[in-house]
Amino acid sequence: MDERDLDQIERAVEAILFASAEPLSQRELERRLPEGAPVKAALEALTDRYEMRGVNVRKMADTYAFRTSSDMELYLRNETNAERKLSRAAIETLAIIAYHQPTTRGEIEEIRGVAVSKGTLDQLLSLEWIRLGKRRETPGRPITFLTTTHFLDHFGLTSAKDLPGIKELREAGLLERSPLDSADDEGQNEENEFDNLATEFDDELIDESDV
Amino acid sequence: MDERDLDQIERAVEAILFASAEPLSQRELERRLPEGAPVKAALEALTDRYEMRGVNVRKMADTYAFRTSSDMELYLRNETNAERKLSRAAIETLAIIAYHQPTTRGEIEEIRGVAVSKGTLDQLLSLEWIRLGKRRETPGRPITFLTTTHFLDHFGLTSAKDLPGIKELREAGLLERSPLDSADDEGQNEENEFDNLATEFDDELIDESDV
Amino acid sequence: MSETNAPSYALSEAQLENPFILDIDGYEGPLDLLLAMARTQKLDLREISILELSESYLDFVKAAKGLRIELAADYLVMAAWLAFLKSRLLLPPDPTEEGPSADELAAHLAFQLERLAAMRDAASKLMARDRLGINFFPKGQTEEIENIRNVTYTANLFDLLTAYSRVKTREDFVPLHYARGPVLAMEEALERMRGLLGSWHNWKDLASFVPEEWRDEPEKFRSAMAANFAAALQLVKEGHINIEQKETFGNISLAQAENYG
Repeated sequence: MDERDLDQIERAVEAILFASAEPLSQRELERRLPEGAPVKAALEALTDRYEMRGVNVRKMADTYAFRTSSDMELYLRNETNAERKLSRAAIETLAIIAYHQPTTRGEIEEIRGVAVSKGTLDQLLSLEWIRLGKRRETPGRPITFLTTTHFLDHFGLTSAKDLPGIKELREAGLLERSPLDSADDEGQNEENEFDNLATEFDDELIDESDV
Repeated sequence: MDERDLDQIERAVEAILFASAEPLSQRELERRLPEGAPVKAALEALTDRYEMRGVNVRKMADTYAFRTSSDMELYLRNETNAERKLSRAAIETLAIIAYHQPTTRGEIEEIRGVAVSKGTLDQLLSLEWIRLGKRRETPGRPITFLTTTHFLDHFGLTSAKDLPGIKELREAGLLERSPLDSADDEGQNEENEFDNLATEFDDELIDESDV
Repeated sequence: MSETNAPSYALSEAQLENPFILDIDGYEGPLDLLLAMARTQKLDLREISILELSESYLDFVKAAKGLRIELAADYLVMAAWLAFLKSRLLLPPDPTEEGPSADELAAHLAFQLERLAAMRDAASKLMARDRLGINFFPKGQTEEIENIRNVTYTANLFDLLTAYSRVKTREDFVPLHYARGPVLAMEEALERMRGLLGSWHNWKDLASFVPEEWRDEPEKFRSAMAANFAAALQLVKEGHINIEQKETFGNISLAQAENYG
């Protein structure tokens, strides 16, 4: 590879990444550069070059973007966006999707033990932190949810494998489905059964309180 | 001045300029940094550091901002090329202009027998194959159209006078290729076609007499 | 799972009086409430007693009932399920019964609680990370990255010439159009004849209706005759005139119908 060539492509990648607010993939970069340009090598060189600077090249999934270095936070308070407060339900739902992806609404409800309101998923979708995946080939063919590159970008993650504590959770078996989890398997029947149980129990309680 | 101090302030200025939505003055930078921070020196160091990069620190009036280097402009444009055949209306309009120039929209419509859409003329103008000529000193003072040098280049002509005449076109067999003329050797078809023409024309006459 | 004499977890008088305890709005469903109870029972979720937990939950629900606090259905569903589990845990296992054993059900509940706790923990770790727009930032001012779609329109000299010859060929037919021009349209003749209605009463030759300017050339005359004849037929059909031809190829005469007017 020509030394000067790489230098020029590195400068070009630098310019393109600098200009863009959105992370760009290697493929997108390649499309903007002469065919056969050493984009991967340029990205690596650039990442190294900026490692100790006030801005760094961050990798999110297969995309790259310049972001200010984390230790610069104190100088950047002025830039902080008014943050939309996320509900506890939204945060937990996001975490469940992140750690269990691809996962279904039924599984999220199973884990949280409570129905997921439509607003919660809508909020996460509109933040572009989650996206819809393929339908799962189980009864009812439920849609799955996945996190996005935006999610990785927002939380400063390179990939979903870097999620905090994910390795330990996996080793503890907490990311696996238990055979007794009922989500997506027998939704309708189960509900009826529980409804009946609840009614019975209600009657029982009323009897007791009457005594 | 402490070497490490300058380095840290340079990184901070780098991050602040990067994250800022608008160019910042030295004074504004100073306001965001610890008192007495060597902002001027940091700006100079930063300007030098980025001088040969894909992005530069540019000074505008008394403000500073990162801007992509001017020679990087071509990489910030993503061009995709597609070839498309010129529409029949466009090529006919172009041909009429070429043979009859300078000619007006009214004349083109008279020759083609249908209205010429503005889009067609706009397209030819944007291709730089035709240009606007003088207005004709007739009622309405219509603008005239001419072909351009670009047109000659594209079609490999030395001058518009080089365009073959009708006689030559006929001799070259081009006129015979016309669908309307193709029936010369097939009597029956010819008649039918003529009948259709006559009917069309009749309709036209009736329309006119209605007016 | 057989600690039948374990100290029962019950809400104290003070707790019952404290509205916070029964403020189920603070809980994200029954599993969340169970998790909160388990936490007060043991720090390590793997050591909690499901039986004890079930009793606590049932006490809680009973207390809520006593205070006439309406509980959401899912809390009651959980209470029903825990009452069922509790009875199964207390009875010796029935070998003929199918499905998961009481111990398996209890273990699953413990797993659910641990998993929920783990996800809670993960969520707070996630939110504690440096975040874009809060702790680190994208480029504040982005430059236009243009996407330009260049469509090159192609045409060669051949296209140009065929197009022109196509146009010119069409033009060549124009004289042909005019050759067909001197045709008196039936509509025109009809209109003219209508204008004459009421102005003549006796039989009149069809030829006399042909306008002056259509008489000179035989071709034009023929056309005008045909148009007038067609117009006359239309007027007959409408009942305005009568038409008569005494012999084959003889003259055709028109007379206004008697009832006209």
